[in-house]
Amino acid sequence: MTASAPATPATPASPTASSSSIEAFVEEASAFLDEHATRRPTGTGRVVWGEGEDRISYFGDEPPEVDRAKVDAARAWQRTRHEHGFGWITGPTEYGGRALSPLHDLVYDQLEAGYDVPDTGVISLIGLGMIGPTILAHAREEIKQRYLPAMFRGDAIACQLFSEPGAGSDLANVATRAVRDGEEWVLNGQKVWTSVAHHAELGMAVCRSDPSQPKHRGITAFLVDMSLPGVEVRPLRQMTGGAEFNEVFLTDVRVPDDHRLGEVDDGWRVTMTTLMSERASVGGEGAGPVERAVSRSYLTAMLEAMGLSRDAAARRRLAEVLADLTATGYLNQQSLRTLLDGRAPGPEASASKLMFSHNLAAASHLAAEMVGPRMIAETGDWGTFSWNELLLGTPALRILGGTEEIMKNIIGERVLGLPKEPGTDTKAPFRAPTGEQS
Amino acid sequence: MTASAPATPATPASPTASSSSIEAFVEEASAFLDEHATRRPTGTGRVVWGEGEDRISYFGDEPPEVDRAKVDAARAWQRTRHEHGFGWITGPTEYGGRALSPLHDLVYDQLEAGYDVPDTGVISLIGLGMIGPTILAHAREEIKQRYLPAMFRGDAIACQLFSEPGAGSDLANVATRAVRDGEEWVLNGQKVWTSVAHHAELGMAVCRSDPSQPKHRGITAFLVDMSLPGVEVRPLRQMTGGAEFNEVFLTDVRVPDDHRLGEVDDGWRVTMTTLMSERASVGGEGAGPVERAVSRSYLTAMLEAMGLSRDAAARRRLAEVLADLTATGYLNQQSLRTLLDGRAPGPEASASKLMFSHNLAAASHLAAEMVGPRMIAETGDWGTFSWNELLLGTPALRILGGTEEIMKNIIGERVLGLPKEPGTDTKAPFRAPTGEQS
Amino acid sequence: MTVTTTAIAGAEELEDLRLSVRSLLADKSDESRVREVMESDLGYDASVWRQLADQVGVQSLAVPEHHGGAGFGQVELGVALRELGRALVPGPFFSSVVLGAGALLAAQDESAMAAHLPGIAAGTTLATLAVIETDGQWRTHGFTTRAREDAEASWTLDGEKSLVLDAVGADLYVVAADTPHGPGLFLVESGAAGLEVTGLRALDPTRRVGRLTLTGTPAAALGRPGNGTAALEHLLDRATAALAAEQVGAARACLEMSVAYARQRVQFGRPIGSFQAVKHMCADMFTRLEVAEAAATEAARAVDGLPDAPPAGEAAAVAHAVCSEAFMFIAQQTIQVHGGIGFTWEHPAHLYFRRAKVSQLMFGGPAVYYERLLERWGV
Amino acid sequence: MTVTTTAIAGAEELEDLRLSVRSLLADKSDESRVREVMESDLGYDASVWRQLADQVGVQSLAVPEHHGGAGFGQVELGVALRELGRALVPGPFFSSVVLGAGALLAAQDESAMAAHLPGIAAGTTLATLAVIETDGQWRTHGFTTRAREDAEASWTLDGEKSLVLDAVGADLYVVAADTPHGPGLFLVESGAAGLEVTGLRALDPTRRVGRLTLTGTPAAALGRPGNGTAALEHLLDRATAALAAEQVGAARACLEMSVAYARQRVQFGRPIGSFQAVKHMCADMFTRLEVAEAAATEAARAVDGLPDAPPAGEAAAVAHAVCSEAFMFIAQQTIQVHGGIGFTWEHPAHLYFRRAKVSQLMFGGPAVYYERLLERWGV
Repeated sequence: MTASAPATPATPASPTASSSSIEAFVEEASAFLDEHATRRPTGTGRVVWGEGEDRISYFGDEPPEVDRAKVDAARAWQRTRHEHGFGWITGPTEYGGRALSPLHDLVYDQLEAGYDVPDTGVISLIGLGMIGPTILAHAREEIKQRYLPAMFRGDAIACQLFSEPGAGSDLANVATRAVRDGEEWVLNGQKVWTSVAHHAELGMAVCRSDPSQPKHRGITAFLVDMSLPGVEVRPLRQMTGGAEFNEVFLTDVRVPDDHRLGEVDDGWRVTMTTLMSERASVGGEGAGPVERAVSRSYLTAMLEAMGLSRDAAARRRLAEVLADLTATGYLNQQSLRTLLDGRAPGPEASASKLMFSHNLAAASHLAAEMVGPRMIAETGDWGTFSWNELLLGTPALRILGGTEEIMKNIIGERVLGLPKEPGTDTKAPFRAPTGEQS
Repeated sequence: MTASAPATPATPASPTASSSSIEAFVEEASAFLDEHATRRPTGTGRVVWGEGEDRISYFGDEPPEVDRAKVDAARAWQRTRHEHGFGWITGPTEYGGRALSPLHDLVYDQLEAGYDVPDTGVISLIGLGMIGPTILAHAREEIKQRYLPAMFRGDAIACQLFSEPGAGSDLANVATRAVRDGEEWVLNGQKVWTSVAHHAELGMAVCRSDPSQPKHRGITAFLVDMSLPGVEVRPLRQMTGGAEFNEVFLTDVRVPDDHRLGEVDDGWRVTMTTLMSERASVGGEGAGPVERAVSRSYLTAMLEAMGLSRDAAARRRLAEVLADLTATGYLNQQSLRTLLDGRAPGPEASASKLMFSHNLAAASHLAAEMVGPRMIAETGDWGTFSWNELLLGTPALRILGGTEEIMKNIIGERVLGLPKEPGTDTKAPFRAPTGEQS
Repeated sequence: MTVTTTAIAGAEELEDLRLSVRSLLADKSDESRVREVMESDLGYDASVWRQLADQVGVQSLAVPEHHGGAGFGQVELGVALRELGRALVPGPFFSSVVLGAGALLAAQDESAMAAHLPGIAAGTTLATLAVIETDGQWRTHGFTTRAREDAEASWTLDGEKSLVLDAVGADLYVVAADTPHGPGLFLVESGAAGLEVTGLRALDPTRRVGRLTLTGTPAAALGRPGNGTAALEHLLDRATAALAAEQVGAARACLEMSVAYARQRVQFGRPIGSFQAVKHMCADMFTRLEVAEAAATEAARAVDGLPDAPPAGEAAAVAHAVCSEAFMFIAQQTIQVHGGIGFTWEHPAHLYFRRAKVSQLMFGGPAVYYERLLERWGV
Repeated sequence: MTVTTTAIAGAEELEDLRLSVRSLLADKSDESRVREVMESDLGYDASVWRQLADQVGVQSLAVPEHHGGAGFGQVELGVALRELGRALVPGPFFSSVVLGAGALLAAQDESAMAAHLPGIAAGTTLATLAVIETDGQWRTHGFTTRAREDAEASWTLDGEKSLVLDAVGADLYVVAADTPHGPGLFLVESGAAGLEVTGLRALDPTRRVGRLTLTGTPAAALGRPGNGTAALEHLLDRATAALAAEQVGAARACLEMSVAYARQRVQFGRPIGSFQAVKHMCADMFTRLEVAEAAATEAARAVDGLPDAPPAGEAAAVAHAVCSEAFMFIAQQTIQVHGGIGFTWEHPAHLYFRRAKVSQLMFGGPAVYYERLLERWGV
């Protein structure tokens, strides 16, 4: 038996619903991809110890010029997609979409995974995946026409301006003020943990419009042009040493009322629809450096390279990690199969997210143990010190995009139907948090 | 280096406070023990695989006649102690005590641990350790004179009548009613999880005397003669198969008012003083079958007997268990040293209790893994199926005497000073739980 | 459900099967009935056994059609085993239907299959598998039980087999023994000369265990003597995939029971499920169960050789490890969620706990299943 | 505190020592200063190093009096190391005071001790230990670095030593090398011929690491050539007991920081420490810390040979395992309690996380320390 990574299906599995149109779509998409991209060699999962790039980083953590080049490549590929009708497969035709089903979208993703194309996560994860649908659902017609085509053409990257120093797990605690002034709103406040903001043309800002109402009310959401005066983006350095995130300071930023998303004081509902898409999109698999390292192929090659092939203790720990990793892969495959069958996905996505961070943390600590003292400094040996990047990145996976504690509340309450904690601050009027909170 | 269990000091370590009187006491106690008991051979920690009793049970789980004989032996030894002035070392002389310091008490325990004497836990853990002090603090003079000497002579075993089906973690939720009728109180209700009740002459019952008050008030405590009409003790079979605990049904039990402990409606405070002593006494070490099996000597003999001496995986897991076990032993030794130095013990007792159940569970699962399939049925092989008793007993350690969750609340709030959860039922009048609670 | 003759059941048929088994068990094998029969002499309810055979055909599901079965595979069997595990139904399902029939299939001995599979499928023949010996180790070669062939090419067995599921009452024993050609599997019929069968006190009262002593006991070779290791390895994939289904069925019952209790039990004026300590315990149980469920499902699909499934050896070994750990964890936490009541004999939690430990250990335990997983990958 | 000449400090003296170190560090080596010096060329604050030597005598605590030290033991050193760990003070304390002085003491070479211990005790000589080689393994024999003796009985070393703490800037290197008589320890002075010292990029910026290349480098034998394994094993007990003290000091800082944050940070209208998820996380951290603290304390007492202490080999190995696991666990949970802020570069949590991982691995890591624990017991 050859040691290869668990297979990701390169072709969609038995698409039952409207299969004739799907078949034509597969043919069209394959022709497009064959023309504009290179097919990934099969069996790339195989790791030969000491060969290939020695970076195992969950976060970018790259020099700004490298980062910028990747974003440019992403924009270019998104534009190519868009020009050939694959930029927004499910979108309405009046905004440049193809008006096809989510199944077509999924099938395209599956097909594209077989090709070597630029990673467009910087555009798609937040902008197209979460803010696009929010604009579609909650913005005025002229705003949709102005921004949606630009976003799906790769010209406008969008970011979330949600979290604040005082509003982390308790997102409804936002204190950034939005005060109406005629046909404009004046925004003041500080946002934090905004990924992509340093590349973004657009932001979706969640603001406090009426502090006298209970905290889930009195919130209004806006689309903010990031080039407006008063918008300042500062990189936020995370514990890995890189700066994947930003702080965004809003100082007397004047946003036209037509950039409002949804009704005045109804922004919490708007935000919820945005977040619904997030929970599902996090925790997926990819083909990046982390997926390459946290794999059976890499870890078994590592076992051998570290001279531990016959060490029962190391084998046991490796087997524990691989069992969870492989089973989580099965879970993800089954979710995908469910989607491809045209059925609604179950609550397994939240389990998958928790397992994802568990697996990455377990793998990085196991790797550290296999590496031993060479993990404490860069000796130049391939596949040793490089694990630090992942090791230092994994704590974030338990926090960002909803802490594990919040995820478990959601599973407990929404999936299992357990009662909420008695609320203490949902009825009282919101008061903007004061300075002593950090 | 010989494989022996972590040493328990057979002689007290440097008792600094009032050391001359202590020295005389040590001499006296040693003489008493030499005369009435046999010194335990040193090095009894050594386990020879296949030798000795093959029972690894945390709970008694023994046939009633064996159980009864052990209780008789305990009573007899307590009487002998009492007759020679060691029955109640710290007690007031007017009730048969010696009026010596807690340090003398501890020193005696340490000395006695070096001798082979009957286990008096059935008398001392709850009765002498917890209910005796409560009577001393809260009972009327005539009650003290009537019961305390009998208890410390081994004639009266006392039990707690605290928990109820609806009052587990939330002990203040007791629904057993106490209604005053002239100079008597009429008790009605059901108590549960009462260990020792089937041997007890006395019980301390916590009852609801005024349901119109908030739940921590309106509680009154009583001393109940277990031979009174209306007291019915039924064994409660636990998951191990044995019946270490009881349910106690109180039906129109008439208790004289002079058997009340503390003031009317002030029983919660009385109960708290009783429980304070409990938290400290649980989690100690002994020389019973569990301590013999969950030890370095036994587990390493087992590793060898199971042919795993050179199996790195089994060794690693064994080492993890032994590291925690040994370190917990150090923690307990240090607490003891603190006490012997005459200083107040710190919050380490709660950590020790959590570690105790963790260690026993870890050891029993490790043992099950080492034993393998022979754990699924009694094949007659020594040291294999017998681990079931402990395996099935350990879940209780995370629950009885306060669940782990309650222990962690206590550590969080009382030791670390974290805020309590906002209370929802401490102010409202108590309403007796209705039938739908189980 | 009427068992059809197609080889792969659709989603609707699977759901029908699940409901048939569940409603029959809810009717005839609820907890009080399980407790009654687990302490009876026979150890299970013969009428439930019959009804599962006659009304649903559980025993026949995975037996090929030409041997009297329904011709379905592991996926369909898994649906039924989830329900049997959920209700902790005592009886020789696992021993006869999974291990007995599985061994006959794994050994690929056409005449033995023709002779015995119809009876197993009908529930009239009870088969079981005897592999483990007095040292308690699960192995696929190196048996101390010896098979000897006499001049007339008939075989006799000598040795002792321990920890045999449902040994007492079985009609047919598949016994692993060493031969001069290597390990082999042999058929021994109940009542054979020199065969002694003893029941043992078992950890799980819903899963009986016994011992066989074989003294010059006549036996029939099952397949080619020498094929024993290969047949057992193959059987192990099927058996652990089946066990995984049973484990997740039982684990799901534990989670549902815990969640129901956490919603209803009030302490400190609130349902305990509103406390994060309990809520997160349940969420952790859910997470482990979802992963285990996925592993069990994938193992069944793999054993059935579905086109987009992983290799059977990998998926079965992954499921064996993941479902064993998950069920043990969930069974433990079920007691914790229930507090004192969960620790009583009268509460079902301990029966699941016992089953979880037995399931985890019956094919060797963690040391064996983790190592086996690596071996399946050639690591 | 004025260092006295008694060999065992009383509880009050220990408390004085603790307060002296803590207040000096609070004054001179707060977090912002630590961040400043950890990115400086030197990597530590030379004036803090001097003040700790001159005002408190930390460097001299465990050095015998007749070699210019205070003559205290591991218990007293542990008190100081807890504070240094708590404040993550960069500097050659561990390398020079624990490993350098420790190696000289372990090798029992009187003339070497007389020559170098006074300087180490005064903080004027910086020593360090070079054991690990290019394969990254911690070992006590089987070195590829070779020591050769010439006709005049003087030694030269050839080889490469990796992952040497505070290699750059050290005055004196204790180097483990193989000799024809077995493993030995050798002293190499900075600036020696054929000695090349290179700094490496380290995981923990408060704990610098480097590499030595030795090419015909003149060296002095430390103790009897051939005694290297015994000396290193002995040193390992002292060093891991010292490390344990540093680990629990740092872990306690993490717990205190977490508890303070959980009390003050409000989400959902309540301090997050009132939620059981956070409260129980802190309680678990506390529990692991209490056990680790006990292990560290016992290891120091054991190394000092106190009458009621366990054997040093046992207690040091237990403390090494338990404190390594506890600190790693606590450092991780500290980030989790702090949420997003705990994951920023500006928050100290990651510095503790880095220190925890380095501490766990610097003497080989879990595989090594668990096995070593069993070996210490003869298992």
